[in-house]
Amino acid sequence: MKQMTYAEALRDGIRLEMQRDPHVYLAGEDVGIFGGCFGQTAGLYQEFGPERIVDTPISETAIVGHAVGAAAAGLRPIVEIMFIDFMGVCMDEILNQAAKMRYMFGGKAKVPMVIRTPCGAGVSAAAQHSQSLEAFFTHIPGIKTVMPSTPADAKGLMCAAIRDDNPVIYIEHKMLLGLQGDVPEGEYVIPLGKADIKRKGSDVTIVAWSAMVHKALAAAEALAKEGISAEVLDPRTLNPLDKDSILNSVGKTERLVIVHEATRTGGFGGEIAAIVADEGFDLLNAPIKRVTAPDAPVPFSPVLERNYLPSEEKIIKAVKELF
Amino acid sequence: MKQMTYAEALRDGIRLEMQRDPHVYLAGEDVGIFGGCFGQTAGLYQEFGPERIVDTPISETAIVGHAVGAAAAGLRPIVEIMFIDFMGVCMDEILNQAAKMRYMFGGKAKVPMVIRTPCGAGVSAAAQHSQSLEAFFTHIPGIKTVMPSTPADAKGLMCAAIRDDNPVIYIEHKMLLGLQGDVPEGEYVIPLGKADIKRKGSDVTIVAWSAMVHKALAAAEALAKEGISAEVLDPRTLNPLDKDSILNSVGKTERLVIVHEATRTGGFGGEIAAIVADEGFDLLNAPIKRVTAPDAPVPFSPVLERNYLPSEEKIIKAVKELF
Amino acid sequence: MEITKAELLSFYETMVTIRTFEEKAAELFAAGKLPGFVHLYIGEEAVATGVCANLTDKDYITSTHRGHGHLIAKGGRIDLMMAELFGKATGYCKGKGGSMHIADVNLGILGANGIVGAGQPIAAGAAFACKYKKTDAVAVCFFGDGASNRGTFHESLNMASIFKLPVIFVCENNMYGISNYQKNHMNVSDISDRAAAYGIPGVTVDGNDVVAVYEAAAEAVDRARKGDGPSLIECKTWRHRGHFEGDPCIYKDPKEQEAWLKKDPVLSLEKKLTELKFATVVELEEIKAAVKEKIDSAVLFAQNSPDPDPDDVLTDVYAS
Amino acid sequence: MEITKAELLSFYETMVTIRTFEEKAAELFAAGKLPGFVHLYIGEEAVATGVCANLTDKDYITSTHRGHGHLIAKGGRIDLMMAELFGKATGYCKGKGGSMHIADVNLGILGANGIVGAGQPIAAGAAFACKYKKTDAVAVCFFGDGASNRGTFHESLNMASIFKLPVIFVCENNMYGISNYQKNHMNVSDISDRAAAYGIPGVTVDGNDVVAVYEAAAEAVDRARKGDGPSLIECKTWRHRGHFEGDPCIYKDPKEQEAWLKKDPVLSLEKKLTELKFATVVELEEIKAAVKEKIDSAVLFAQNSPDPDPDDVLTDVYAS
Ligand SMILES: Cc1ncc(C[n+]2csc(CCOP(=O)(O)OP(=O)(O)O)c2C)c(N)n1
Ligand SMILES: Cc1ncc(C[n+]2csc(CCOP(=O)(O)OP(=O)(O)O)c2C)c(N)n1
Ligand SMILES: [Mg+2]
Ligand SMILES: [Mg+2]
Repeated sequence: MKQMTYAEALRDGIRLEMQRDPHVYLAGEDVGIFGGCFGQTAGLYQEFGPERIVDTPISETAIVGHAVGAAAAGLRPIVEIMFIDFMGVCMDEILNQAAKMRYMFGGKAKVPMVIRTPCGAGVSAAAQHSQSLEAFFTHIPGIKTVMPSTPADAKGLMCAAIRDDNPVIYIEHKMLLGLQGDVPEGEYVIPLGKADIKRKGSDVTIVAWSAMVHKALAAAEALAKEGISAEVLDPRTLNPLDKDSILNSVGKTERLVIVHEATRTGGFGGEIAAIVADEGFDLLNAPIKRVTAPDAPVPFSPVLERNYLPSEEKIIKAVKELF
Repeated sequence: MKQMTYAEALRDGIRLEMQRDPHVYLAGEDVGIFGGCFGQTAGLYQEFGPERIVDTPISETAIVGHAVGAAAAGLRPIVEIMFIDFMGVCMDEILNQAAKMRYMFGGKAKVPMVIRTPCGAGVSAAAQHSQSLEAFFTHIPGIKTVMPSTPADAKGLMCAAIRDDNPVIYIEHKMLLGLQGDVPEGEYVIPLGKADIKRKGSDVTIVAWSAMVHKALAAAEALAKEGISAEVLDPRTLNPLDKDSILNSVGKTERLVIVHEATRTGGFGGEIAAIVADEGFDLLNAPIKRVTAPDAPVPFSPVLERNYLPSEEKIIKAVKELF
Repeated sequence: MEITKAELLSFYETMVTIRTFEEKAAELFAAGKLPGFVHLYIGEEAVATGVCANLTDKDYITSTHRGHGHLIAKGGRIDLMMAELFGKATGYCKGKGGSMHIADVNLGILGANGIVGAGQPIAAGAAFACKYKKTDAVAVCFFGDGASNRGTFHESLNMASIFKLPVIFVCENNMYGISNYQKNHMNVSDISDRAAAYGIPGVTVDGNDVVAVYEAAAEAVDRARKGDGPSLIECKTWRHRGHFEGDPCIYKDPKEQEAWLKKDPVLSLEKKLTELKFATVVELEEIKAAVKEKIDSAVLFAQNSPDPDPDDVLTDVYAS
Repeated sequence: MEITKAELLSFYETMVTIRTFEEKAAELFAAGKLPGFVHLYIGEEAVATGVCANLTDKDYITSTHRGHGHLIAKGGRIDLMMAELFGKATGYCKGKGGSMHIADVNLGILGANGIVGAGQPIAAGAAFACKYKKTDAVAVCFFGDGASNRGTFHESLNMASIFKLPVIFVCENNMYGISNYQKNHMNVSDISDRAAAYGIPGVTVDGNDVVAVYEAAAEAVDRARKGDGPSLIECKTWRHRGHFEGDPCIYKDPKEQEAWLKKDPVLSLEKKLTELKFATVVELEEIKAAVKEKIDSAVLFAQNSPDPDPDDVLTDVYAS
């Protein structure tokens, strides 16, 4: 174990996989000397050189599109989209090329590629640099979606994403990049599709991912003081989704609160609620609550942004409504 | 009342609004002489001329982007994207420009524009020409999403969409374009956000939209023969969503089945299920079922496509599971 | 560079194969035997043929919605193609893709594509892989005049130029994007002029002259193999039929259509072959007959093949 | 065309206003008083100033992430801008937008934009509206060298050309897209060369010479107003500071930075004004002092303004 930040941990994962497999390379805007907008790739250029750490023009369509071609032709690209907000620019390449190539070709192609991209609000970056858009990708069959919440998960899921033979969207939350934590050294791979119980509890299940895991944990801590024992379940990957762990937890607690930073309507919380309202209906003892951002773009002013984001208080309030 | 096809009806809506307001124009690929890939715009070029019926290059990004600028500068563009599958190409213009301009500018801009686009499978058009992608748009605050199921609705909602001061995605199902029905003549505007009960019933609520309304109606007919009275509720617009009508219906029937053609995970059915599992939890007497396409791209072969799509039989089966 | 008799005859066979395949597809579609959309390549055979004659199985191509010709020229198997048009389990894509998505990755065919312009960055990426792996393989991207107005064109040519990728962008300028005449969708008459915006060579050739296409492609492929980067080749040509089968083509000037029909690339090559005495009319007929037999047996293969298992809908979404 | 004393002095005042606004923003950001990202325009003032001097309130502009200069030159109110940088309720966007989204639709300012290259089609659309309504208004699109590699550039210039839209594409080539040097992100040295791909005029000017910019823009605006369609103007310039405040700029060659600092557009104009005897050093100091006062009072206004009501989060999502 070693203390690392989340950014260091995901970089450690990239570095190890690049050392292990010469077909892995990283391309994106300002990933080289500049080291990425939040320093995520700092030092990699020095270690691997310009052939494997590739600065691209501002051409997201070509960045993702080229990765599809390179992957189909035998490489394992990692590409960075500087902010998840820009994924709309290259959405066709994700939706119609990366995701569907294998299926359309009758299983006769492999598209192993990772798109790394930071999400999330909290730094007054306003409406076009703060979004949480994971729900777009979970609605695209053929794509996997990974959202780590801790440094250890960031590393283990990065290694798994790079080794996966499918297109994987790896979403790193910008407010977590500086988070410190214990990270296993050397090879460390967390299989995609395994949830992690971040805190055990018996009265209510809180499903949360990415930065929201930490708000859920804080809420659980506060709730414990009031005698409510909350289990915090982090799915870690939304696709594949560890449905069984969620249903098991709800089977125990009989209550479910889902927390995500994305806007409410059409967020992935709806999918989880729908699964439980179908397959776990008989387990439930209370309505399913969602704590999310409201249906509005992310505002700039810190005063507004604070009110916009899900908070410990909002989670506590939602949990209490179930008792 | 006049008998018209769905395509004629939506065109009638466009024509009336263009006659009424000189600021309304239509732009897109092959919308002029060619009359649109499915003939939706046939004749408009002859009536309104090249200044108002504008053939564009194959440049979806510029088509939608230009509409944002034209709308902000006082026009009311209708643009066609030839297949909804191509919306990924212009997603940034929808997600970050059209949807957010008003909010980011503190309410000081108006972006009245309609993006018309056909969705849906059923003609062996395969993975890149058959999708149902409404869930992308319902997850974008600032956008409205309209999905008519009948000729009359196609007209009334088209007029409402054009008159709306916000960006509206108007999704026309390609299997419905030839559907005949009674359509009110002259001015006819259906307010966005009002569901329509397409069939009254008392034992189960089936929420379905677009082409699925007709499969739901067929299923309801068959179920009636077996003594199950199904109410078929067509929300008609997914955003704004007529939540109250859904909750009222479920309050009456105590059972809910949601049917959509989009792939299951992350589809808008999840949102409806989540709303009911929260606000209507106490009304429910059974799990909430979804009948949807599976999590796969749309296959080409008719044999596969038939098995891929939700059907009357699958709806009947889902309903029966609730009794 | 002198084209040999053997080469010319092989071009001819390829072009006739494409032509016959497409005529058969038209016939089958009209008879209601093929599901979905069908976009035919008739009239443009010289482009795919002349370009692909420079490629080996190690090289890549990306194709378009109008892809049958590219696939045949790159060595695709016509029985598997025909079965795919029918949506059969034995088809290239097991019936999942259809006409617009046929691929053979082992032959370097990265697929027909239903999204106009989508092949451009994919070809750049395949070329990136060729270069990264230090092979001398190249990638060819086929696309239309209409596609040259998409943002992907700009981003891909720029990226290919910057990275000196071994990729050849082949614009099949048939003067229409569906109903939109070139003059109405761009203000340049030679699309090859757009190469200058990326600092790469651009050339325009008669796309109905297979030798002209072959020679221009040879130069560009050679350049790419040597590590000198990408090129743009514009091939001026004409589609004889509607945009898709069923399109009555009301937007086309019949006089222009007539003039172009006279420039039919297959007939021109026949003329050349007989003039050069590389083949007699009878020999050409023999080639055509042999091709026809191959196509007919591909149709038989397709028709006798089973439909996919309906439950196969759920396989091949992910690699495991 | 002879530039008058009054015009030159007005250019000077605008440029000094931009410079002073930006220096104040840098200071406030360093002091932790401004939330979010701040991208400064220092060194590029001559571009916005020279271009916008040709526009009226009826004309439109689209701006970028580096937008303060464009907004000021187009007549934006600095008090409302400054309040927006602070995220206050009195700001242009009521605190919802911040530096990257300031707009004033009534002045034809269709917003700064956080998406590189997104303004290009929007400007084409505004120009479409100008033409559709048969006014003689025009639209100007400001964007960077980096943005000229985006697909939006290609699609917008092509569309503008086809439709003969009254739009002027102004490329502010400061030789970097964040850390990516122009030579590494494109293989042409003059971005104006890309105009030929669309059959429209393209010209390169010294972007640090406000008169050169003014004159090139005057010609393009005139052309657009007359109905002769779009133009591309490349203005070569340099950003003095990091990409955003806080960027240590390790990727820049200090010698090149030094050389460009000598070509400071504000200093050059001062020199010209004094050489032409249009103003004395003292008079220029007076202008600067007056500007400084205006900026200071804008800061005071901003600082004394209330924060937005937290519940305002939910307003302005839809027009009703
Ligand atoms: C992004 C996108 N936009 C529009 C279409 C619809 N469409 C299919 S083919 C076509 C015309 C393409 O023209 P061109 O590139 O010249 O190729 P051609 O058909 O002439 O071979 C269009 C508009 C599409 N498939 N993809
Ligand atoms: C589509 C998109 N890609 C990437 C970014 C991140 N980004 C912001 S500014 C910038 C550089 C822009 O360079 P240029 O267009 O030359 O403008 P400059 O900053 O030099 O004024 C980048 C890459 C973005 N905002 N939008
Ligand atoms: Mg064409
Ligand atoms: Mg720049």
